[in-house]
Amino acid sequence: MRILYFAGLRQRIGVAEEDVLPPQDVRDVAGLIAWLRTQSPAHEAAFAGTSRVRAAVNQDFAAPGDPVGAGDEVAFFPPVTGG
Amino acid sequence: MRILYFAGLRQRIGVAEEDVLPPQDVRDVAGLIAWLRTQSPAHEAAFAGTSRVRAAVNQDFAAPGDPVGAGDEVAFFPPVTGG
Amino acid sequence: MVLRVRVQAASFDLAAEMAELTGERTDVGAVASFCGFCRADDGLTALELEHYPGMTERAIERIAAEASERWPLSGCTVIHRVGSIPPGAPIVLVLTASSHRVAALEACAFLIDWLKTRAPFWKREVFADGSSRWVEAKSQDDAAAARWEKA
Amino acid sequence: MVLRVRVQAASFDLAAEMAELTGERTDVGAVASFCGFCRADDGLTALELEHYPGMTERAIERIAAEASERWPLSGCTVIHRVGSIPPGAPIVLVLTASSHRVAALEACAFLIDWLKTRAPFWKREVFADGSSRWVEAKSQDDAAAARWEKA
Repeated sequence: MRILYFAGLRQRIGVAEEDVLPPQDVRDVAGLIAWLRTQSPAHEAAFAGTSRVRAAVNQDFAAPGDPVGAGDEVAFFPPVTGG
Repeated sequence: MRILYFAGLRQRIGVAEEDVLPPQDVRDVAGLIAWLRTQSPAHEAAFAGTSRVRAAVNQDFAAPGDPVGAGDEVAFFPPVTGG
Repeated sequence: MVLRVRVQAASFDLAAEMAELTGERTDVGAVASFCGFCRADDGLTALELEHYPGMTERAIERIAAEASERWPLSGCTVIHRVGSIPPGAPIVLVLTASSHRVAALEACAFLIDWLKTRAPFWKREVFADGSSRWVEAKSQDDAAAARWEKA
Repeated sequence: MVLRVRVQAASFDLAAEMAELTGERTDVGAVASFCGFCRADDGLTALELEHYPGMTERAIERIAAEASERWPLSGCTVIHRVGSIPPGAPIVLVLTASSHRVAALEACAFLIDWLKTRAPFWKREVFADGSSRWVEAKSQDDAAAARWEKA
């Protein structure tokens, strides 16, 4: 599974992307976030206050309950500020 | 008193402007219209269906009851269609 | 607010008008524009635009002053053409500049709505056989303008 | 509807984009535009715009498709810049063309409201001393976008 980080989240975690192999019981966006938080203090800090973190699965906005699987591209980022 | 006509009203009356000397009892826009209608069959025809005629006194939109006087510029025209 | 009003036979240059409005300013965050064009409805060959010189400019300046009271605008440009305008050619341009987006967008919509119902212009459709007819005022234009009436 | 979406570092030419949209058509009666500029707020020296390549284009195309379902548009152009943008420079352009004015104006406002809340761009303010800070999403942008939610 490919994970992408953007903006402040990328800065706090220190990488723009990483390939991960979460355990099989990680089945949705919320589960993936919970697991990523255990991967490093930087991850934990970046995802703290998860309510401000937005997610996309395969380039579509995703809700916490949306499923994630092995081949997916999952992105995390703060609320968007374009325009 | 200077009278101006625009668009369809100008075409029906046949002149773009005329100087008139209405009697003293013509004191407002409605009175002026009533008097102008007596001036020629073309005037009568142009003002027939007066509800569609708009007026301006000294270059401001005017209502039937607004006063008109000797030195005024009074314009009559159909509802505007610019933009 | 910097207001520019022009009634002219010539066309206009949108990019130049935009540049005039923003200039070297760094406090303008948003420019909204509306440009109206002549459509070839019913096969017309031109629109003939007539206006009331003097009153037109006064009326547009008033509408712009009203916009500037309602929204924080840094500038506003209104150009309305008169004379003969062929299908595809521009008729009217409204540009509004503000520090913020909603002010620019709403003021632009307001200006064109009120222009259509409160500025003394009249359109005549001219056809290939030389015949012509005056355009009738539309009730939906009155309705659009009425949206902005204060309660 | 003819849709053009571009995400680019370069600036854009408003008049050329308008000409592309109207072309030789004689059925376009109205073109509305919104152009957003970088303001020198708090003395910033640039905005740095980051985006999510791929998803950005998809998101904008979806927003434009939604606009085209809601209003009868003949064309729509969205250009959003990325990279470093100095004060006074344009950031985003939305152009909407329709036979009728209200469709063009409303679709333009809708597009920029949804772009601000549904397209993956992030702005960072950069200051003269080299420091920078991410721009926070604004609740009034969410409110503006929510106006267009269907009941």
